[in-house]
Amino acid sequence: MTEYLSLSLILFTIGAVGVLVRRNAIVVFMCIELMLNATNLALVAFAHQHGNLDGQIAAFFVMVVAAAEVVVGLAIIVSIYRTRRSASVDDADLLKG
Amino acid sequence: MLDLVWLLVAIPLVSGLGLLVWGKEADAWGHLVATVASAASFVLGVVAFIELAGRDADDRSVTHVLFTWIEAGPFHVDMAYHYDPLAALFVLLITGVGTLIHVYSIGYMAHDERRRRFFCFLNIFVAAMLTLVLAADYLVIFLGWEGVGLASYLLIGFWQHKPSAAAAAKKAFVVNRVGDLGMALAIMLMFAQLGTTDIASVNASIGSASTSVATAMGLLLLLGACGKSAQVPLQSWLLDAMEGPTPVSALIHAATMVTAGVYLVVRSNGIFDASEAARTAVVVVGLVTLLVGAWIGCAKDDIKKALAGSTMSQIGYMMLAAGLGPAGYAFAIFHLITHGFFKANMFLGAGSVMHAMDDDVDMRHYGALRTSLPITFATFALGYLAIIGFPGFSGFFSKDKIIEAAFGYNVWVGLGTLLGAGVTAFYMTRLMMMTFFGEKRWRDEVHPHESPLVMTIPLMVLGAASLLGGALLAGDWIVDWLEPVVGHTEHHELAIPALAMSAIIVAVVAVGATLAYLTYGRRPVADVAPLDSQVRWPVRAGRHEMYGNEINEALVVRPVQHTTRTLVFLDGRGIDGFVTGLADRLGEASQALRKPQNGLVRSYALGIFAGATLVLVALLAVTLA
Amino acid sequence: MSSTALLTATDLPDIAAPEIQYALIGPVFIILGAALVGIVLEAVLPRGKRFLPQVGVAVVGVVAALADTVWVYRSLDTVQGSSLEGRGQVALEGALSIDGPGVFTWGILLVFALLSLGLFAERRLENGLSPFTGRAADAPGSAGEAEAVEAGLEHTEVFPLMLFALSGMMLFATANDLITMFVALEVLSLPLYLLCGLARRRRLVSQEAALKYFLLGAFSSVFFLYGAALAYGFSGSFGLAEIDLAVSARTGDQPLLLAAIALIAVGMFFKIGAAPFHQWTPDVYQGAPTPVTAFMAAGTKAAAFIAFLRVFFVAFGGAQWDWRPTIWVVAIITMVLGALVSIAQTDVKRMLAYSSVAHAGFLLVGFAGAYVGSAGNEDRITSVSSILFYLSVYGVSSIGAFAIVTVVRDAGGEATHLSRWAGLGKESPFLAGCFALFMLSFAGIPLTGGFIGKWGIFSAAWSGGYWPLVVVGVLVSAVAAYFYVRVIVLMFFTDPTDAPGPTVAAPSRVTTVVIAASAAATVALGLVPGPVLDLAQHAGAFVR
Amino acid sequence: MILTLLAATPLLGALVVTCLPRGSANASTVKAVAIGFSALTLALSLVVMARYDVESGGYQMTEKHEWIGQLGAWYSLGVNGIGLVLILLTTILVPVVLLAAWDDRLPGRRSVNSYVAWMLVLEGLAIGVFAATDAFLFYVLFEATLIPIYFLIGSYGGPQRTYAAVKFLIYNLVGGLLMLAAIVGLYVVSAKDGNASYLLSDLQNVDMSTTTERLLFCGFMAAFAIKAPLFPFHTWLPDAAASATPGTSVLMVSVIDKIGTFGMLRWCLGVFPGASEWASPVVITLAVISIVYGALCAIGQDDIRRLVAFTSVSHFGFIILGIFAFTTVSTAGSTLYMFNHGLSTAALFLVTGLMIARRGSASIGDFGGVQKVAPIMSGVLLVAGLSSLSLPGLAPFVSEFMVLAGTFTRSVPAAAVATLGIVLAALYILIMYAKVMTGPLREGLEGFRDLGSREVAALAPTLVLIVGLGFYPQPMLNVINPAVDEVISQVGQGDPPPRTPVDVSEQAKTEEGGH
Repeated sequence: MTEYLSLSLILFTIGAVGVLVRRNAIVVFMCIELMLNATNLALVAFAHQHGNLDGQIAAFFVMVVAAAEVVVGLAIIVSIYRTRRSASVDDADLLKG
Repeated sequence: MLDLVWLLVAIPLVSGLGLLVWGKEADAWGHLVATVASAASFVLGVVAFIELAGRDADDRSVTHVLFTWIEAGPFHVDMAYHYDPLAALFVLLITGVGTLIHVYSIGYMAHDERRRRFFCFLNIFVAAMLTLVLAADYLVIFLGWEGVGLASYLLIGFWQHKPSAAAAAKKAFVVNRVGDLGMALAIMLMFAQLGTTDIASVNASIGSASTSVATAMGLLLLLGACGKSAQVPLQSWLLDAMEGPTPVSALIHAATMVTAGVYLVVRSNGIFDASEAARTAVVVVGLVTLLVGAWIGCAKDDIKKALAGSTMSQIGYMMLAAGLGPAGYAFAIFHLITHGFFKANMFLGAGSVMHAMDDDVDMRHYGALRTSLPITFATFALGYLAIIGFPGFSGFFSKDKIIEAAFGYNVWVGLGTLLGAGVTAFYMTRLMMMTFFGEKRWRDEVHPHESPLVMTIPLMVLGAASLLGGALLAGDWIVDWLEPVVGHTEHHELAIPALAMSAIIVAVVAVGATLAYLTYGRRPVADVAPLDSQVRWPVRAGRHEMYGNEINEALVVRPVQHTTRTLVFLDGRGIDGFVTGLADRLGEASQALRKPQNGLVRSYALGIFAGATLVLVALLAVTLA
Repeated sequence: MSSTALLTATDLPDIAAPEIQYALIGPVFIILGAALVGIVLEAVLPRGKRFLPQVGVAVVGVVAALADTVWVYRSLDTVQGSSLEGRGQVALEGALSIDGPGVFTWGILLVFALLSLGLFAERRLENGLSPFTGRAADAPGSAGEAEAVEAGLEHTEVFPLMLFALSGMMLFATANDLITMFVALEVLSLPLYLLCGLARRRRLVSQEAALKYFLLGAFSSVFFLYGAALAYGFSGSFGLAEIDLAVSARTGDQPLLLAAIALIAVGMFFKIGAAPFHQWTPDVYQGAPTPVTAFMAAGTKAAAFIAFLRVFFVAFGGAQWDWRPTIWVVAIITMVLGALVSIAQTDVKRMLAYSSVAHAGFLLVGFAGAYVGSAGNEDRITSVSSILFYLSVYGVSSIGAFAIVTVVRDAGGEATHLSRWAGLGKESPFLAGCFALFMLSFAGIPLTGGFIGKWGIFSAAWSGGYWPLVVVGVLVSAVAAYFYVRVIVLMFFTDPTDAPGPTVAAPSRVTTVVIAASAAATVALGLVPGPVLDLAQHAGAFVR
Repeated sequence: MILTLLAATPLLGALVVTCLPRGSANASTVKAVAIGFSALTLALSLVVMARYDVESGGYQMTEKHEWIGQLGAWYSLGVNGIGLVLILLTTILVPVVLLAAWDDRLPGRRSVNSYVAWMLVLEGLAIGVFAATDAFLFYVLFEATLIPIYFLIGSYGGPQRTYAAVKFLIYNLVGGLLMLAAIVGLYVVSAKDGNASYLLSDLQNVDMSTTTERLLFCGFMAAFAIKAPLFPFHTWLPDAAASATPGTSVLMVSVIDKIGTFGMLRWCLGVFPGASEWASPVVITLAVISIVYGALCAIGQDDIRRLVAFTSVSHFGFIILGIFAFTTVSTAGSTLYMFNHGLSTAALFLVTGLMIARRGSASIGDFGGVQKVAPIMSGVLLVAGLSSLSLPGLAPFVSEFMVLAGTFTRSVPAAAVATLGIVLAALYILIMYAKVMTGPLREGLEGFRDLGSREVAALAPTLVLIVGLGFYPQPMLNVINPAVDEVISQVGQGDPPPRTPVDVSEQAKTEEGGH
């Protein structure tokens, strides 16, 4: 049990660190997906621990949401890429102060 | 009639304010109205006096409430007058001398374009001074007290275009305010201690309060009296006040207003009777002022300032007498009245001389005026003889009594007054010699001529009064007259007979006069004053008014200026600087806090991540704590 | 989806059809329906003819939903709560809680949406075109973009998108379990991400805003989700009521609970824009098309705050002594930071964004008080009712302020730099007067709604025993007032520096109505707040 | 109803004035209409004064309607003697100010419509503040008065107007917001046991712990001390006064700042008597510092308007001193002082304002010898100045002396130091007068115009009242006394009895004086 949770936590942290250190918007986005999946792992593990299905069902919801997020996210990233010819998040710093 | 005493105040007040508001149309006749108003007051005063005198001795007092001035909680002040023998004498002095000076001013101010206003102010002064002496409540006295101060301010600074006049007026008012501070505190003390500020009640019941209260009250009143009467240490304004037109100097700064301090002490006899310490303080102040004033009078070449020094000195006599308690009250008032006559006389005479000399006040430019100005000379001489105490003249009687009483009180004080008498003779003789005798030292284009009748008639009347004023003492009349007010006078038995005492005084006076004659009558007088460095220190000190201004400057004026500048600076930089500094700091903090907002998504994400960690830690910390 | 029995393969239960209280959830359905109709319209109508029907559908939908919301609110049943009575019931198998605060929030969300729709539909300012880009696929400055402008192309999808976001907000405000809440959060966020990138002018920053909002929004919602997972791990359920039982019983693993609280709080803090999770706010508010900013500022904050309150008061109410100090601290940081940084801003939209951060801080003050009322003293202002009122006032004033931003323009579009606003008072006293009014309301000056709002949250905080927080709050208000006042100075007391002052473009009647209505509401809420305050107060407690 | 009518009349006037056509051609009409409305308000206030029954005292002409039920806020109005006096002051000064402001030159292309409209708005709000008997209503109106002044300074003032306006607003807002915290606390305290209510009558009976009472008191006091202004919270006033038009300064200092001292009387003493007593040593100390400090700073000013502002700091010190001495004498004195100071400062600000407008400079150094060319102006300045230095016979003397006498019975040192103020007052007024009016005429002042008849007409009422009330303040005191007695008994303090009281019967016997 603890192992699953630990793995989930590690994945989550990896994802989070990835968001913080990677520059490419796509990779950043993938890291967020990784964090979502880490959550899914935790949900499923907890579902098993509590012996009910709520966690598993929730995981399905999360997957659907993640898919929707991909659609929207990629649209935004692509349109920015078309404009700037760059997918680096560090280039988008017009708004500051 | 005694119910109508308020008219005494109302007539000059209405006349003064009315003329002021009336405007330019009144320029032609305003001075006449003002003079008539003053004269009307005098007539009323005489009628009232006669009626009062016609009453029994223990019925000579009328208190009349006009209306309630202030009432709140336990604080109750009536606008009321109290007409009694003391007030009656003052009324006569004020309105009598006042009217004469009004008349005199018609001539003296004839060519001043603002003459109407001058008469307005004179009227207002008369009204305020009458308020002061008729008041039945200390707060009403205070009303008159500051009222005369205002009139004095307006009249000293009448020639406002002269910066020196404006400065002198300001100084007079401010120094008087210091005295008023004492008076105000005294009134507050009365209210706090006795629950009333009614003069009669306060003086009647002060005995039941502790002596220290009476002492405090007496000292505070004395401070007020010092301010108004130019007694040390608040003397410095009087000499500067000579910037005002000469009739003003005569009326306000010689005959009436400056004696208000003496009036206050005599009027508050209950308080001073209850405190030995306060009386002693009055005596000391009087004695010191007496000598200082005389000293200054010896050294001044400005005829008005010499007379002003003399005024200080003479008021010192009165103050000293008042400080002697029941033994001296009546004599203080007696001297006050005779002084009112002869000093007004001499000031007006000096005005006449100045009139002749194109407003030059330097006695070194005079000399030998007795022939050019015979009437002025004659009347001035009467005043002169009166002030030095020439036997038979009014001053002889009044000063004599004070010196006697002083000896009865304390030998040293007596000696001081005696010395004062000698010095008085010296400086007055000096003044006479320099002005009317000796060589002509006139400046070019000065052609002295006698003043018109409208000016000389008042001189004659006052000269006669200077001569005859001593009659008031006939049969101890004034002592008996004032007894209902100040109480019974005990007779001090002196170690030597009164006649011998008088002889000694006359001798001292003779010595003083002779010395002056030898110095200024026999020898030529330089028409330019020797420089400070050429004269000995007593003269230098006298010329500098005993360094009173310098002392004030060092002890009060400069510290206040310094404090003011410091405070203004601190207010801007310190208090306001703190506030604006706070605002600036906020602005800086704002700029600094903008830095993390660098536009980079990853750093924002880091913020979220770090924030999440912090929230987690905080929650754990709270739970564990 | 609460299920307690252990399920095995051989013991399949009868699966009962879920009970759906259509009547209660009507407003949400209406909005969702209108959004779907909008999509259908996109499919069936030719490009040039879509605009008016889309606006019509959206407006009708919102108005109908609003009417239904009123009806729902009136028909809520009274439920006796532990301390204060509530109104409403749990619906949709426990997924939603249709209660007083929730329905009240629906009401204000719909009003905000209606007002924002006015700005969405404004076509006069851009020479007959909507404020959204004609063809989002074209790169800014490209030939395609010019061509699209030439052809008068418009993205009419913004209306369904906005309705979807609105439905997400409504669900968010009433979600009664964490998964519904998560889904609602995404439903409200995803359309907004898109809308942010659709500005007609300054498309580069608009896209950048979309990217930032999207990445950070996704990032933060993962935190929320992980928190939800941990809460599930702690209690065995996503339902707020069930979590509450577990929390109150103090059975489970305490660190797990604390972690759940922390992570859920992070997601919520992000949405309401509390420091230090606020950094997206200024960038996104500035970059997004102003109508979207207006809608987002008013709507998201309201929905997120109510959801936040619901989770913490219902699910974690038993642990309030653990989380209140944290809220306390975050409230102070947020207020101070928002107010301070505003001072140095030179862009109106950015300044309003920081001001919204400061307002999040003020709202958190009321939250930290966590005063839920006491029996027998029903009339006393609670945290929930004060926050509801504050949100109403803030939302209306915000929309009004942003509406004015859309109107003050120069050749390059909206003139958002503050220096361009100098002398606006002379140029257009009405607009400047309204803007000044909104600023005064934000500053909490009496006779405006903002004042009553401030009063409410401060009294809730004080009732909760946090008077020092109130003192900090008022002092920060003074700092905040400084920059609001500065705008007034600029508009009324300063003469324009460079020769051409700001041009106030003549807006269509819609925008004018929006501005006037917002201003009227701001004043009305200040003068006679009674009715709205009464509604907020009678919303009662959350129903679990 | 009459109080609502009284407050609404100027507001209506403001509305009418705003609707009148703008432009210089219509300026005279606009001003005349504004003056008409303010005169109507004055007439109404005289009706209120006449209808007020002095014998029964207390709050009269009360109105009470529920306003915001949830908050316990009532639209509740009523006047007692204190409120009445201040309402009268307001209604007297507004027409005076409007008349005196006839020739004010407004900067830029600002319209006179909004200028006079803001003034009328201010009048209406001020009347509301003085009549409010509900803490919430009071607070709302109190804060609302900031806005008209803010615009009056910021739009129509001198070169530094923006800075001054913002400083004024923020300063007062800080105080106001601290008071808001206390208002909120008051609600919590009053809601704790039963129904929340902001009514003064209810608040006076609310139980609160000592600590709470003190905290709430501090909140109220912060606002009032800044408003009044009390040292060291005064630095906004000189800046504001130096930048505002004379009319604005008058309304600000003579009327609106009075809300501070009025608030102390009605709310601090009325609702938090215990805490007021607890704080009185500190407040009295600050008040005494204000008196001396304000006066010393006034002496050192070169800008005439700043000088007048600092004199007000000093005078407000007296007012606050009297209030916190808790004697009927000093408190009645303070109340009367509020009225008298209003008149005297109005006269001073208006006449110096006219001087400054003519010279185009507010620096004392730019004047000299004006008396010669403008004797009437000089006379008016002198009377106004003398009233400011509390010359007996002019109205402020009575009130100042009552404050001092009352304080003396409570605290001799405080009264003694405060009395120093009378010397310093002579200095700041007379030095200024001497520099400006006396001496040789300064170059560039040859064409200096004396007061015109309209200006004299504007100033005359204040001067007449200053002189009249100096000799016969009793009409005001009769109104004030019952209200003050009520406040003082609320605080649970009375006048300390004289140590050695004089028996009245004895007084009659000893009429003759002597021993």
